[in-house]
Amino acid sequence: MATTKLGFIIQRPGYKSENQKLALTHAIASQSVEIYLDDDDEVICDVAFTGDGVLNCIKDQKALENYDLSSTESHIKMGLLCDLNILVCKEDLEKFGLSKSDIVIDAEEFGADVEVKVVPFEEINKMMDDVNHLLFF
Amino acid sequence: MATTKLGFIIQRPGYKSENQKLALTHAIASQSVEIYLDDDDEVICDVAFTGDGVLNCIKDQKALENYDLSSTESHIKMGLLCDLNILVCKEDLEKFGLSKSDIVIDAEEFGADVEVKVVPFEEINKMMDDVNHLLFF
Amino acid sequence: MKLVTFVSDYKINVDTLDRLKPEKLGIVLVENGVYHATTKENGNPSSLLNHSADYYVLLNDLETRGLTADDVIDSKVKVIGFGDIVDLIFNDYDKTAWL
Amino acid sequence: MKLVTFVSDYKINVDTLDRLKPEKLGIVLVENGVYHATTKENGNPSSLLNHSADYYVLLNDLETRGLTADDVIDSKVKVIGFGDIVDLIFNDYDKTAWL
Amino acid sequence: MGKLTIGCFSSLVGSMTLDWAVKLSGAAIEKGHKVDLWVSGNATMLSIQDQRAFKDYSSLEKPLKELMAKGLNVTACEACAEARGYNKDNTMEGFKRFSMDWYLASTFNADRVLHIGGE
Amino acid sequence: MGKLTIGCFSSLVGSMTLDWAVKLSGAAIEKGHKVDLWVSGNATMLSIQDQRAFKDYSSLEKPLKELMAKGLNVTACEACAEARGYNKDNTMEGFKRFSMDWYLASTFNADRVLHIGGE
Repeated sequence: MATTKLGFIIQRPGYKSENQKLALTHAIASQSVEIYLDDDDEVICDVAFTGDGVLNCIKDQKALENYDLSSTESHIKMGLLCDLNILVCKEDLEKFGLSKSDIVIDAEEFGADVEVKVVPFEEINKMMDDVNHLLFF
Repeated sequence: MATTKLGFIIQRPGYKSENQKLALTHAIASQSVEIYLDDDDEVICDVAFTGDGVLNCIKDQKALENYDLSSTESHIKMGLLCDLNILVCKEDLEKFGLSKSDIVIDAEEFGADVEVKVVPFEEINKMMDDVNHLLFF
Repeated sequence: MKLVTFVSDYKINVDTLDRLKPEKLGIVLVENGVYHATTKENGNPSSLLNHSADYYVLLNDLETRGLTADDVIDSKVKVIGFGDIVDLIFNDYDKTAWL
Repeated sequence: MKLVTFVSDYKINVDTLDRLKPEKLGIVLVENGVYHATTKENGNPSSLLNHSADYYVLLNDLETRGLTADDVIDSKVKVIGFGDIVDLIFNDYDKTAWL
Repeated sequence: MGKLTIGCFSSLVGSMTLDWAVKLSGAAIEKGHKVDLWVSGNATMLSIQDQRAFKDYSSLEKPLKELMAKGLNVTACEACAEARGYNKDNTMEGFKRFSMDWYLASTFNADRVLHIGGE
Repeated sequence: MGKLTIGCFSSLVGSMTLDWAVKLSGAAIEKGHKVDLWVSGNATMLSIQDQRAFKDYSSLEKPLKELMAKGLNVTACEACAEARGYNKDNTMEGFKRFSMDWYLASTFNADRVLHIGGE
């Protein structure tokens, strides 16, 4: 049994590029990766929002209403439903004057058990140390 | 007889986007636009490099040798061959410590009669005032 | 000239706006440019709001990003729709620039 | 970690490089990132060169833009090829980041 | 009523810049203006038929066809399309393909031009 | 010798980022490494057959086929491709199409991963 850990770092605001959403859909794909792997082998994906990337987490995104397109918010919630470890940089939120109440924290309506974690950058640094490979977006 | 004048402003360095080259190929297309217009009607395109865009003008670009791709330099020369009015911002060249000898100035080898003009931004501003429409790249 | 410019990024990588000298300038914040209307960094509003210009921000692009008219921090920025952009282009300005 | 980062833009729109704390850091200048190795603005070299890191610049991307090894303004920046990048990735660092 | 020529060169397809340009075209047509839309570079991607509509991806075939029915004139740069393998056979019905001079000709009698080329 | 997994999500096709990724793949294969190349988002454009080779546009079909003959493993994200109208029928021979989990699986036993997603 072996585990490969990947760290997805989202550093830029979304919508003008689809990369932020693709980061989440790729991380969510860790749920089905076992079809390619031996029994008990796995790939685990952690996701962190840093810098301007934390703007992706502002809640009540009306992308569907305005552009008929699913929102980054809905992708974050889907990630929670899949038990992804999703981190948001505390210092960057504070820089923008944002607090926990402004951003997506849970996906209770979908029955997700885990929540988005607002953490100091130091903890994101630790995650980056821990994983096998980094993927910056 | 009527003339529409367009101003193409190239503000960014090239290669990472093809837009800078497309600006030049579109400006060059003014040579064949008469097939769509009445006799004596015409579209005239002026091109100006400003800001980081002046880096597109550095000479001896070896894109063909390294990536099998025609260079932005060759597109500028083709523009001269088509008698386009091509301006480069003097202040921006100076900011980068570049002089006339570092950049593409003529296309004598193709038999072009006109040269690239290094001019103060003031003159590019005047060009922008004069044209009917602006296209920023 | 009367120039209406469109700013679609939050991090701007050109200095063109600082150098243009139109007789009338409009700045329309669209796509990720809308953050200039709503977001302070370390308490400071975006320096993009310092131009002598008429300012507009597109409601659709605010809402898409989880923002509303109430989040606009400076009352000089008018919240508008796509139809208003069409009117600005045709009625209030003679040239456009997407920066 | 030992991290090799790739910088492919001249105007950088993320601050990540300022915040990473790897035990060993490599910075490879590629695509339009090569201008950081060659270009001064108002006489000042790029602040990207101020990190405590090993610096590299890709010759192919210099040449494509009309630049040569002689245009590199700081001798701490080593001029390399694609094969050298492969060796850096496999032999000198354990993680990569394209910023 | 006037004529608006929009050029979109944005490589940022899959972004929302093309969505934005299509929305603006719709708003202008709604107000009775004539609109020409030129796509060049990677924006020629807009011209391909049978794009599958997922909610996770921008899907513009439907709104585009509705606007074309209302008079939107939309043309892709032929060379930019061919270079990407987008040929006549996989081009959406009603989507024109011409050389770059078409765009310049469209600006000739346009009252306003909005060129989205920044990147 | 090791295994390098390269992921390219760059919307900047028609730019040189895909050219760059293909060059790096070639250099790694030259040195005896195994290379998986995953393209997602707009980079799936790389998978289309019959891209016309003009010198004015990046043209990667030829170098890609040469590298595939030398063992390069190249796969496009199926959903990203379908959303753009790039379907099975117009995919280059030898170019695979899978779900996103293929990329993660490729990283599982990769010695190094270079993910080009910045934008």
